[in-house]
Amino acid sequence: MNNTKLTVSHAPFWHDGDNLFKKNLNFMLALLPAAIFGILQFGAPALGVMALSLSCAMLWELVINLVSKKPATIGDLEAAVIGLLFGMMLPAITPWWLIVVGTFVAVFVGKMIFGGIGSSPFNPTLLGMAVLMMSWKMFFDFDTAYVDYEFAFTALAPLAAVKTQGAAAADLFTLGDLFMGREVGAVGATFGLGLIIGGIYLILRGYARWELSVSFIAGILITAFLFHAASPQNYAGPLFHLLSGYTLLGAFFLITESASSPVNRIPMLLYGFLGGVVIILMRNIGAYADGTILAILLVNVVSPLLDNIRPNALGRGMNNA
Amino acid sequence: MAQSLAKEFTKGLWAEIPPFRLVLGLCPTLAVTKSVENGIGMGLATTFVLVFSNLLISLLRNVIPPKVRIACYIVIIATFVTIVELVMQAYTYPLFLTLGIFIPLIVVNCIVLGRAEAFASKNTPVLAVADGLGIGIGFTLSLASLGAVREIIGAGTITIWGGNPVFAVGDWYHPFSFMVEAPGAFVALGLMLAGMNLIGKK
Amino acid sequence: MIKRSFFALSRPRLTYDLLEPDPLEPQTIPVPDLITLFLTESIDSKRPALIKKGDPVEKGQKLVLYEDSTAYAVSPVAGTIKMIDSYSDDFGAIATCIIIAHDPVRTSQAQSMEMSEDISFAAAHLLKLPGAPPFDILADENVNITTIVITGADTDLLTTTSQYVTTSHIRDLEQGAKILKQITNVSRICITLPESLNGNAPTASLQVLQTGTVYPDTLPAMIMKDHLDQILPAGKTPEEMGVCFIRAEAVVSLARAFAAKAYIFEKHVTLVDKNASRHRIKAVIGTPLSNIFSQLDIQVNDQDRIIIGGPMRGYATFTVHHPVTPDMDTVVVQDQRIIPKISDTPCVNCGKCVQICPADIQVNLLVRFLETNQYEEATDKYDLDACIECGLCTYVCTSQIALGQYIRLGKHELRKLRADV
Amino acid sequence: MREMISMIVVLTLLASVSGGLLAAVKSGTELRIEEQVLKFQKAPAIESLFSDVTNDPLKERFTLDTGDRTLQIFPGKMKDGSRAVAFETSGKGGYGGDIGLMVGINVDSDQLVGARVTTHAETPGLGSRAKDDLTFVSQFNSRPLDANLALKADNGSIDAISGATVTSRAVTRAAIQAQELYSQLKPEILKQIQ
Amino acid sequence: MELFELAIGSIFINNIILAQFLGICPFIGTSKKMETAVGMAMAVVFVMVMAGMITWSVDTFLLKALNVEYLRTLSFILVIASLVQFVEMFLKKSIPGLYAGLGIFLPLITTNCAVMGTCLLNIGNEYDFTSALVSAFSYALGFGLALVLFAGVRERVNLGRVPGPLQDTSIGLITAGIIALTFTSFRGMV
Repeated sequence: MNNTKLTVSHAPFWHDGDNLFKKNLNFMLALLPAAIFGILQFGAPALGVMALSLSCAMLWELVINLVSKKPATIGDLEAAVIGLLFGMMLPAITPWWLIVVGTFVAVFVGKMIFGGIGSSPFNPTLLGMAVLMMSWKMFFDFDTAYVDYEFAFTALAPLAAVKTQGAAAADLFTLGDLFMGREVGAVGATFGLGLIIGGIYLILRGYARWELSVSFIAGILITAFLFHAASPQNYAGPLFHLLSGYTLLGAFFLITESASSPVNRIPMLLYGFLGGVVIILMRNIGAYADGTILAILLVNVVSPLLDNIRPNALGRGMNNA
Repeated sequence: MAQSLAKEFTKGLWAEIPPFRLVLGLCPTLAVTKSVENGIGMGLATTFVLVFSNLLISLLRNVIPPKVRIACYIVIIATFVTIVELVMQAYTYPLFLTLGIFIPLIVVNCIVLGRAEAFASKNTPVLAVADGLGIGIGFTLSLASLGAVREIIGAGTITIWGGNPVFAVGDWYHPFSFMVEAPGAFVALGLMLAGMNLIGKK
Repeated sequence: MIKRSFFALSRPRLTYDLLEPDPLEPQTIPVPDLITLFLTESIDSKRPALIKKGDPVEKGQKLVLYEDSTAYAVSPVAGTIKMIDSYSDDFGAIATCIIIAHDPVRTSQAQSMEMSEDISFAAAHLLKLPGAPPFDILADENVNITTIVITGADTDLLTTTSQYVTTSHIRDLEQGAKILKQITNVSRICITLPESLNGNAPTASLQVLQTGTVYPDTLPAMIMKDHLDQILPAGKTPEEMGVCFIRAEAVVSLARAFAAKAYIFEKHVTLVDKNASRHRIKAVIGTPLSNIFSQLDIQVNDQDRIIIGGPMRGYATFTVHHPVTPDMDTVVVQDQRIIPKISDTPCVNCGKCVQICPADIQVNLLVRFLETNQYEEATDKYDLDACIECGLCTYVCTSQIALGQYIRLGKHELRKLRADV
Repeated sequence: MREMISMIVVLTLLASVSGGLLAAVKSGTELRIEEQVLKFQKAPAIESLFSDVTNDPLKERFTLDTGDRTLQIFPGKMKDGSRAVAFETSGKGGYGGDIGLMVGINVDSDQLVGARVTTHAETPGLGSRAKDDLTFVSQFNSRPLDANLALKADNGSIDAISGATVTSRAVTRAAIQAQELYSQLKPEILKQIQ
Repeated sequence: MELFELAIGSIFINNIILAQFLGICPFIGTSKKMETAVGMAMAVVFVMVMAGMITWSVDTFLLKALNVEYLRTLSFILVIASLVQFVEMFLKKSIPGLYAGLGIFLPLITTNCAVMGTCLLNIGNEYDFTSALVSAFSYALGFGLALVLFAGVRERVNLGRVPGPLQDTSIGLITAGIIALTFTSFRGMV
């Protein structure tokens, strides 16, 4: 027993078996209904966009791992989720180089330079999107993206239509159409029903926090309702806002991204609500048609401050009592 | 003497090149580097102020009472800044317009006051001029290189002087205009700083 | 092993194992040939040792290394000292182990003791009774204990030792509590019991605290909060707040030692094997685990993990030669295939740890400070010292970070830092 | 005390030397600065406004006194024979400073020829559209002099640049100022361009 | 209402740090810890409002009256430098509590180009006194807001595993850039 180390490790020795791979796999699973619908609606190009985006994101991460001589981390599927989400936020006829650059920005600037998974204070997918939209706004115009398509419904991007033509344009789209994805938009963001099903699945499985989604949706509905009530001819109704653009994707898959959101209940509720409010402000009085991307990034910035609202730990501050 | 002169001059070009090694003077660095031309213009204006204020402060270093030295430095620097401002207005008007408020703000550029306090007030005029020139040219090079990176990626062109690009990538290139916007300035400088750290380590 | 439930909207609940319906009578392990005893003092070769290799020892003899040592062991058998050696304990602390070759012929004559109803006597002689009673703390004049809590409810999962001892030795327990009261002069003595054990509870002189069945309801800090209306201040021990926790088995052994006027050596242990089936054994303190395993026909391979204490709060050892110690309630053998992976992934901020933490600690931020070795900041801002070490955060961690390990190490480093100042 | 005196003396000397030096540089560059301003700020706007004049408005410029300042007036002779003048006004309240607006007015028909933004320092992408994107300023083209040139939001007739109301408002203020100045100065202008 | 728009615009849309690139040095320098960030933010609000009022008066009643506008840079920097000195002495004597909090930040403000920049912007925009006051106050608020938000994020970033060459200032600048990106959200709101 000469100098034998008897105690080799400490408890706990149990684990609930959850890990990042499972978490991210479930995330992708939850995205599937909307993604498949996108392929059915927009055809092979949509599949191409999502596949290229997913593989590019993983490839970039692998390349960065190799260059920086770190162990490969694509096994946790985080990059795959970033890639898939990124692809789902693009129109079906996005040029390939845009996806290559965008996933690089998302993975490199959004994630790897902060130290990889969990270290980035911003949502990598959204960061990539925001940078791209700032540079190449014209490729995100859904109205021009689908000129070669024939649709059995109004081929106008709902939010852009409302922005340019006023709230009356909202009547072109019935809520049922928006709900069932009968609108043009990003390949993975149009199918409201699928996104809601996926989101509820994630929440029930405990991979997304209901506080974030619910407060986010509440923020959108309440703010949009107030605008609509004040001036129905200028501002579209709350449900229109909820079902159009990236809103639902944001509510269930973007604002719930864990590394950039708070963890306590009250901050989560405030965070989501603030995000919802900012989105509607941007749509109704700001310069953007769909503010989801920047609004969520903006609340990402506020998240560390919100995290200061927290319960006192057991026995904290009683040392001198 | 010649050796130390060369040393004071060259340190500003690499070992203490602002803003990469001396993290000072970030505001003009970020604000004016949309193009190489602006970077060079800003850099030269700053160099002018640096050299002359260093010279004068070094000359007067035994006359200036220590208690009011900062006030004296500020008066001297502000004088040269105003001269630069007027001269640029008279001879390079378009550049003056693009650099705008950042020309009078050379007066609060930490690099200038920092060199005055840390170097010129303790050294002979010749060394002070060498130091000012080195740091100034280093600053100009930094601004020009950052401007080059941002301009070529963000606009697909390189403009050295006079407003007309000397090089353009071509029509096939969709400019990554994020780089010439405000956020891109921060990100580009941050990445270049990281690059310098990487080189410096080796 | 417990797995994450498919639906995980709310936080997971881990429940304690209960004695009923199967109390599981103990199986006695014969006294082995070699006995290993631990001493929490390191060997100093410069000083004259009182004991050395080859010395004969009697059953019940107090073994002390040096003249002024306070640490001691009590030999459970008569025999000869075969070896005295060092081993490294928690966080590299060096301690000593003594191996005694058992002489079965001499063992039968146990040394009789003159029992004195005095706390300093108990601290000097009875510390190593099965259940490891904290008489040293009770004897310390600087510590003012006003309440003693006997833990009849087990503190960790999988184990039922305390419940078994409590229900099967009610009379001894009551007698022990009486002695305890006499020697300590503490008027308030309580006992914790799982809600379901009401029927068999000792009632006469003890205040019963009915504990819940969800982990970590029976941890000292939780007992104080839920039943004694005392919030344990961060960084303080229960003893500093006047509450002393003592195992039910320690109280029982105390009573039996007084009754027999001799030392008691038989320790009850709950053993959970690789198939998760439970055994209860009774073995002499110092019995190597290998003896128990061979007696019960349990195969332990090199890569399997032997956990001493429960799965949430214990520690692991890879050697089967680890002996039964006075405070060892539980041994869990974990098959190598189900040992949870520990990964180097950073925290992804999923918040499950914060959700489940019974002490409301911001574990997600705490771990960032611990990873960067900022222990002072971790304590000042993120309550390192409020942690009650229940292990739940590690249990749920999506990134599979060894949070428990980090926190213990952090507390240890912090103690060192503060001791240096 | 000596220290005190030397402090005051040095500071005073420095300040006066610097003041003198600056005054000298200022007077040396004054004329040239004026030329530069004319060349780079006003000339492009005038050329764009008077695209079909037969004379050189820059050379024929004259100044008028409006009471609180002097105004440079650039006369233009259109190809169709009508006469116009251009002068610059400024609208307060942009984000990055005043907005300079060169307004052209046809003296014979009392109609606006148009307006061009000369100086601004507005948010790139939005406010700067006032200068770069001519659709906004082209709303002033051929408006009668008595038209209400305020923004629609202010009960006028001009559409604001979406998302840049403040900048747009500054531009309309400059235009309205031009209307007022013109009606005040019209007799003198007529006298000058005869 | 116009003043309100001016305030909102100055705080969010034309944020002095994130859109105008003024005051970056103290922004990077004092944002490593939340406490220093809050201290700096308060000091800037304090000095900027006073400097805004004084420089406006100096410019209107002295420089413009005497027609020596070319002395603006010189006189402004002297006003700010002596103001900072004066505030420092005043606080030290009269409000030691506040001085303990702001003291170490005050000297840094002399070379904070946000202060000088705001004063020059006010004059360049030909604001009247009220507008100049509102603009100075809201630019200062915008400075404080950006600084505090940035400090929160930066504390978090510095706890992460940032790769070696990117650590500290480098990643700080990139983070600041992304915050500047998020602030473009407010574009067009007034």
